[in-house]
Amino acid sequence: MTTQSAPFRLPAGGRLIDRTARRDFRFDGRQMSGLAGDTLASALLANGQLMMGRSFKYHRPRGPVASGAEEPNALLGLGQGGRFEPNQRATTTPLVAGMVTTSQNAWPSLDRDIGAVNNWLWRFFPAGFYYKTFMYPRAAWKHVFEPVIRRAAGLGRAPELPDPDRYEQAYDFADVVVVGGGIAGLAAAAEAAAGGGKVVVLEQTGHWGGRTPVDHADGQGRVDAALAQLRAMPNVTLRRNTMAVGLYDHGYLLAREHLADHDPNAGLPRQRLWRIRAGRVVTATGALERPLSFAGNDVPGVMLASAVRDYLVDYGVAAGRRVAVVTNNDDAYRTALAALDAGLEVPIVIDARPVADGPLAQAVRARGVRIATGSAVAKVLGSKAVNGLKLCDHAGQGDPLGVVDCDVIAMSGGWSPVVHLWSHCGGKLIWDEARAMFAPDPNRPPTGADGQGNVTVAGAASGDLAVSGLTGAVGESPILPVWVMPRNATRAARFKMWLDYQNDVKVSDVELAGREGYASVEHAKRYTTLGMATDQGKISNINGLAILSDALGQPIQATGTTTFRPPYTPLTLGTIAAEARGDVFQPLRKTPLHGWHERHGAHWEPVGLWRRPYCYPRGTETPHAAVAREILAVRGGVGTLDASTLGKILVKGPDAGRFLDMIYTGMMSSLPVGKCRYGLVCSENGFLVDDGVAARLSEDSWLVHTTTGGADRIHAHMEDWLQCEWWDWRVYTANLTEQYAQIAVVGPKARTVLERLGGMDVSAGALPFMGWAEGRLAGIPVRIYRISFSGELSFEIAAPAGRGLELWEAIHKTGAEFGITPYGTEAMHIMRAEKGFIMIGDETDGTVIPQDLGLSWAISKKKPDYIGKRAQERSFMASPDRWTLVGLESLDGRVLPDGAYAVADGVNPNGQRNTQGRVTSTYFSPTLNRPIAMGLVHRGPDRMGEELEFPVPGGASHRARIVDPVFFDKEGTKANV
Amino acid sequence: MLTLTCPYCGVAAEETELHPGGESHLKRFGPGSSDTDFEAYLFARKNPKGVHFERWRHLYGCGKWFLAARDTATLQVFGTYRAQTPTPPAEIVAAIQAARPHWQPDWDTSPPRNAEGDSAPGLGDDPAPNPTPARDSFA
Amino acid sequence: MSDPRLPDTILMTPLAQVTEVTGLGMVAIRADLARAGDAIADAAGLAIPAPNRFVTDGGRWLGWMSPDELLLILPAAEVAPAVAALTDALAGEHALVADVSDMRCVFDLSGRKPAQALSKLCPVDFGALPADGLRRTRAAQIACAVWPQGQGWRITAFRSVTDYLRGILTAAAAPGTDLEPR
Amino acid sequence: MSVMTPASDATPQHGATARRSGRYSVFAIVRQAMGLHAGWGRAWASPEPRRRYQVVVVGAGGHGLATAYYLGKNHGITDVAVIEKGWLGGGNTGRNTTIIRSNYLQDPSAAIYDKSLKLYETLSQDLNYNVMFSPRGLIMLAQTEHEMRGYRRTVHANHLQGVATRWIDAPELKRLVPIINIAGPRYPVLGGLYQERGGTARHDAVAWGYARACSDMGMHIIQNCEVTGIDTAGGRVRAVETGRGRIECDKLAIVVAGHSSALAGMAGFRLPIESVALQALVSEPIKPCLDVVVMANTVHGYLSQSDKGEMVIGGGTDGFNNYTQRGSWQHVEETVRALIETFPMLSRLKMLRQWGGIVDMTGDRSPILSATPVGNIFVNCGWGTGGFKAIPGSGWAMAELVARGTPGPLAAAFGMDRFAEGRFIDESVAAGVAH
Repeated sequence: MTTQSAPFRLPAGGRLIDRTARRDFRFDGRQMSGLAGDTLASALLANGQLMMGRSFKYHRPRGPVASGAEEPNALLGLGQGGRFEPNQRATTTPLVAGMVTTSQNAWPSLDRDIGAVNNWLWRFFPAGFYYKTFMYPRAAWKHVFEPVIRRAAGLGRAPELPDPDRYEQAYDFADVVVVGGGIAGLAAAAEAAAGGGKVVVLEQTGHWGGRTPVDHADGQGRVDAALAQLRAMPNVTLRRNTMAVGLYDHGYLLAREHLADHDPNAGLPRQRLWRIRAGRVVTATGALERPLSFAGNDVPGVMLASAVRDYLVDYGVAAGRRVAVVTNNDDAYRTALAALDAGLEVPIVIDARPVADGPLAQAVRARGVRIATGSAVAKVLGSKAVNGLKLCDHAGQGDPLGVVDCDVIAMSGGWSPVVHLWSHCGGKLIWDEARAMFAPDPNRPPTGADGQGNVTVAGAASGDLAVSGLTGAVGESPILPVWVMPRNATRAARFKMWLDYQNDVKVSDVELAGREGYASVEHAKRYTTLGMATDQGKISNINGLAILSDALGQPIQATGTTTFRPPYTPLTLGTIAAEARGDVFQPLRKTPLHGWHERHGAHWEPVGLWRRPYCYPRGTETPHAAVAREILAVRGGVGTLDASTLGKILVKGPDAGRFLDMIYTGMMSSLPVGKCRYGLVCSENGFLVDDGVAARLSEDSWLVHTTTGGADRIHAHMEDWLQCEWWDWRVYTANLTEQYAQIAVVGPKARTVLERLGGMDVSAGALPFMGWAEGRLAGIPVRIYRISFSGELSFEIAAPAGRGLELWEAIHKTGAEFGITPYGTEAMHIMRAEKGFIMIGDETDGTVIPQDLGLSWAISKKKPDYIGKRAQERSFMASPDRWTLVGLESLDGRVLPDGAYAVADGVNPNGQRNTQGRVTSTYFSPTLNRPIAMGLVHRGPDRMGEELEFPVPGGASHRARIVDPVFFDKEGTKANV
Repeated sequence: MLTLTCPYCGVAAEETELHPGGESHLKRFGPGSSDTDFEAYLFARKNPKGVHFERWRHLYGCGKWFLAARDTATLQVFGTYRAQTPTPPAEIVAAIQAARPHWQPDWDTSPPRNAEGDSAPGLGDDPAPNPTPARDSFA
Repeated sequence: MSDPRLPDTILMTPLAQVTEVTGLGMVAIRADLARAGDAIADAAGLAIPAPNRFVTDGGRWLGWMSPDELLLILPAAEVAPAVAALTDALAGEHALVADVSDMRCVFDLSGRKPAQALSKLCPVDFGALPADGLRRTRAAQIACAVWPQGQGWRITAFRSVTDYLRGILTAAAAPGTDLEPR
Repeated sequence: MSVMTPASDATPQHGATARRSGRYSVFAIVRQAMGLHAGWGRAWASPEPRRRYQVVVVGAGGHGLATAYYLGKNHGITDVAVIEKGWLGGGNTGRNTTIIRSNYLQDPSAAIYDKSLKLYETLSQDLNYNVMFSPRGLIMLAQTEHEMRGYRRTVHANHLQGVATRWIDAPELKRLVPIINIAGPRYPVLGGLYQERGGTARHDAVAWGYARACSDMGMHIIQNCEVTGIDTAGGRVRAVETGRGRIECDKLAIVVAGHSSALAGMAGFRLPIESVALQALVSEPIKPCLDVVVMANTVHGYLSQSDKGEMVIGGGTDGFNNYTQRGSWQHVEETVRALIETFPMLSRLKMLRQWGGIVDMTGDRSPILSATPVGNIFVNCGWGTGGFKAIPGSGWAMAELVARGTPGPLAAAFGMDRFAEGRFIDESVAAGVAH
């Protein structure tokens, strides 16, 4: 294997790299070589790869403009297979040996991209042009224009495979969280920690100190001293590679820690999401440098002055050999000095200010560099790389005064404090005219649960770029705000001045938005897409809103900023989901018999978080056939159902009867001890929400059963009313759902099986229908309820959950000679439908009241009140015109379609076909060997024998006759034996 | 992600441990009440942008319902108190007014009548409410 | 990352051993603790714990679950007599005593850093929990209760989510996932 | 379309005014390109408010602007001001996930949403503004037996309502959505409810297009104009007090999702509404991989890919009253894990931005289009999490209500009186929500 040399790696320097540790990687199929400590961007630059991508809209050549999280251009596809990840920011991705990277949004190649044809048509693609065209003919948008636009947009390619990596989350609690491990953050942490509280410092990169070691000769020493002080404090946690993602209500701070990003061999989770509850947050997030808006400011090789400096100092990488500096402030002179120190040429410093006499400028001048004050860049020469620039007067329109030969242009338009976290949760900003920046307004901070400010700002993030008192910075001359360069640039030039590099938004676009009345900063952003790219406008927003303000003739404060939204930099979705994948995506609730069902081939049905057997197919049997077999086995012999998921709530106390009379529509207080009664639960809104059987256990205690989905819901409903309305009633509830395994033994042979099991008298005399008894079956303590949801002789047996499997297996062993058959939810559904029993969720849908279901018998007429009673007195609910439960008999032997509607004559005023009923449950009954169905029909019970028509899409209508909903054993003789 | 302190167990619970329950201090209207009263009880909500009294349940904790006074625009929490409280207690009112000097209660704040207790809002129309609400039953 | 070596505090062994505990008896008690506390204490053989605390004598454990609810954990064999004793002691009192031995799962976390594993799942500042502190909370997507047990921690949740709880605890304790800065 | 004559006391006809912002077309762009686009006029005017209008619409979101537009277009009423406390389209119109569908179960819902969908189909041409309506199709996944039965019922209902939807089985669904994980593991996809005419549109453009059309009809759109009071006398509205002075009106339409209760309070009545935050997020843009809108109700999340390439993801609502318009966190976690379970390839995409919008929730989660206890005040609110798709139909029906004083067939079922009557329009029954 051969590797290219790294022609742009300087012979010396690079405080973050290890020159002894080579790291090979690939870019667009080419083998390259970097060093440990490199970022992908520094490694690519070292290899002379300046061009790293294409822009979103015009597919213009793009190189890195920054060196950190604000980078809009250098986005790569990273990794392969399941670990492929699009839009990876090269400037913040540490180089790992063996990385495979690809450029994006270019075809067939980065160098020759067909899409760049858009670039030649720029004149026809101003901001928002798509709102003004592509409208005719109407179908063309869907079939022609949109597909073309979609293909052209989108940056990186979509991942295709599941992600093999793991992610995790963790909670933390701190009195103070300092965001930013620069010199200001370290100082703020020391100050906060002196008070003794728990302090956590988060630094997004792998290195402490921020810009200080780059920008100040004694910087590293100061940082080391500050770190030493903090490391000696037991109440301080210093966490690197951890980016504060966003700040949420009540001091909830999210942060992402890289654990083994891009290093699948580490055997660790890739990233960890911290959820930190912070008493106070200090944002020491520093500031970001702004570009200058001059024509051609997007050509690869035009970079932020600080980035040029970073690559030199941190990585020993030169982006070029001749570095022209363009600035409106003193800081950029540090880049000139760094370039000179690195042995590069600095042909010129172009300073828009009329005078440049600060110490930094003097130092540069002293080294023989030409400083052109009051000057500007008229135009950048070159397309895929900088070949030079045309110089002009800043005060003019851009008439060139000469050409400067250079291959890098280091620009600085001043600095913007990083105010994202401050703003996420409501902190306000003020425009500082003198320093030309939006800075946090200390009088309007984000507030916490106590209403007090819970965020403070330190260092450059507050607008104090010199971090006064800490860095010992040399004095700097004031900045001259420059939003367009030169000041009176021509209209044509403004079409070449990029604000948002990734989304191709130019000065002319923002001006057009203002002119067309998209005057709110949010309108302008959305109309032009300024700041909506993956960098979220970190370097473009301030320039953009300054241009907009200028176009509108209003001060920048009046324009304001767009809203800052989390996350600060894009956050991997896998990190958000973290552990909740695969087996633990959601809790899977399992009954004590779950394993048995699994071993016996259960075909599962999700019911809430439970998984219940739908049926138990044997061999190659279809589920449909299995269900029929199960039903016939039950009706003809005996079957078992795992009913453990049913809710079981103990309600106890002197007022328990009175309370249950309010919860249920029927009378529960009059239920004799030892008996069971069916009950209905309504919401206060009148709708039927649950049903089940209550058993009176003693004078003051009832055990009520709910539906599977109702267990937690009805328990919560009870506690709500007890605690918030009838708090003086003496009632305790306990949700004992999971204490018991509950097994229904059903069928004509059920009693025989239990008798063979032995231990209890289960005769009709000892344990009559709707009675219950306690005892031991097969030596296992049980409570048996004589209740039936199938119309068969039925015993529901509750045993301690820990002995449920033992009981189930004993029943099956004993019942084997009778062909005992486990049955699932579908057989249960069908058997109850054969009996005309309603099912919550089938006959009810949240709009149905008990009166609709022929259940008036379960509503006490004697009671003055129950929850839902008042609601049911409302005119629409009390109307005789409601749809009411009936049986439906198919006229042609076909099973009625589930959910089909019965039509009535005519159409309603909206042109919809009038309807008069619908199918709520429909099955082929194996017992009766014919279709059965139930439905809700307008005045249904009054219309027995009438025929209804159920049209279906694309087929012949079904017809059915209104009949009694009880299809099987109308007299109820089978259950009550 | 709110944090509210449960007044029963004293735990400062985060939102994911809690279950919100809407406006508090509703007076229940049952059978015999007018359509207007019933509709108002069940549906018409104050929904203010500002000080709001609301119900929360410490679902993943002690299971108790409690009440909170909270600003819906700033999310400031003025205090939490037990659900068995007919109207917001004086200290909650004071905490609100310390932060919102112009805010005034919209309920009758005159001292409660020392009568049979049948006027206690929240008890509704149920027959024979207990004259001494068992608020002290929670240790 | 740029520094491939993990700090010495971080080891490639699990943060905690996750062990399911079976065979415990549990009794739920609901009553007015102010009024019936002495009777309960006598019957349970343990003092009534302060809110969010538990008391234990090594054999039995009594935890404060809510202002009117206690949980008694004891050897399974002692459940029936304990239920009877409590029921007797609370006769005439408005109270609820129920054998709930079968409705929960219990796991012990022991080993290097069990609290760190819990810190990945529960929104709780475990460092601030006293040695006899009991916290009912959430572990990822389920309800649970957690308290110090021996040198480690004990966690209980509903029986139906035993496998889920085991799964998330094991993942949270994965080797090399120490929470220390690296 | 029925065009009503303006009321006799109305100001002179404004409706015939020609487009003041110039007609948009590819030819206009080419023409303007020669002059470097210096010649484009304002999309909408920015007038000072007059003392009086026939109709004042409060709220320049999609619904308010559409109300004004159809007042002019269908009823000839152009003496209209639309007043907005912030920037037009800045509420939920600018914060939603842009889904358009009409596969509703209940007749009144299907009627108004399908009217809306039909209006969307020609909206770009009607407004001469490309709202990028993209009928790419919409699928609601069925992942439980219960959900499957609910959607089959919806297909039947839609058939009789004239709304074309159909049930598709899992293999067909997989063909339409190649990135989906049909097999589960937790909730295998059993099939889906497919509406081919459903899709998305560019949300901002809908507001802008209506604003431009209203402005071209001579209506006034007045931004940065907060209503501070409503003046009524004799049980009828007289004027609104605003930050820019008092504005008199014959009729007042309140169309301010998220702040409906506050405006109702100013007029002296209460609404059955609570304001809660709805969460949404987008990923970074990637090349096209999802050509359909997918809604997964069992696991709670929905997803589409914008023309820019971003995955647009809708999540849940916070359960408490909230006016902050900020994103919260736990629902984002729920939504993202649900969608990664359903679309495993999403795991390595990155969330670019999250936000919250304040939505109105009514007692039955269906909207209110209604007269109010105060004469000549009408409300349009309560669209909950589904307002964007309703904009044209809602505006159409609201304009009819305001112009005539009584609801037409589209609005008839959505009166406020339904809560007192117990006549709910509950769509959650179709959404697979377990009861």
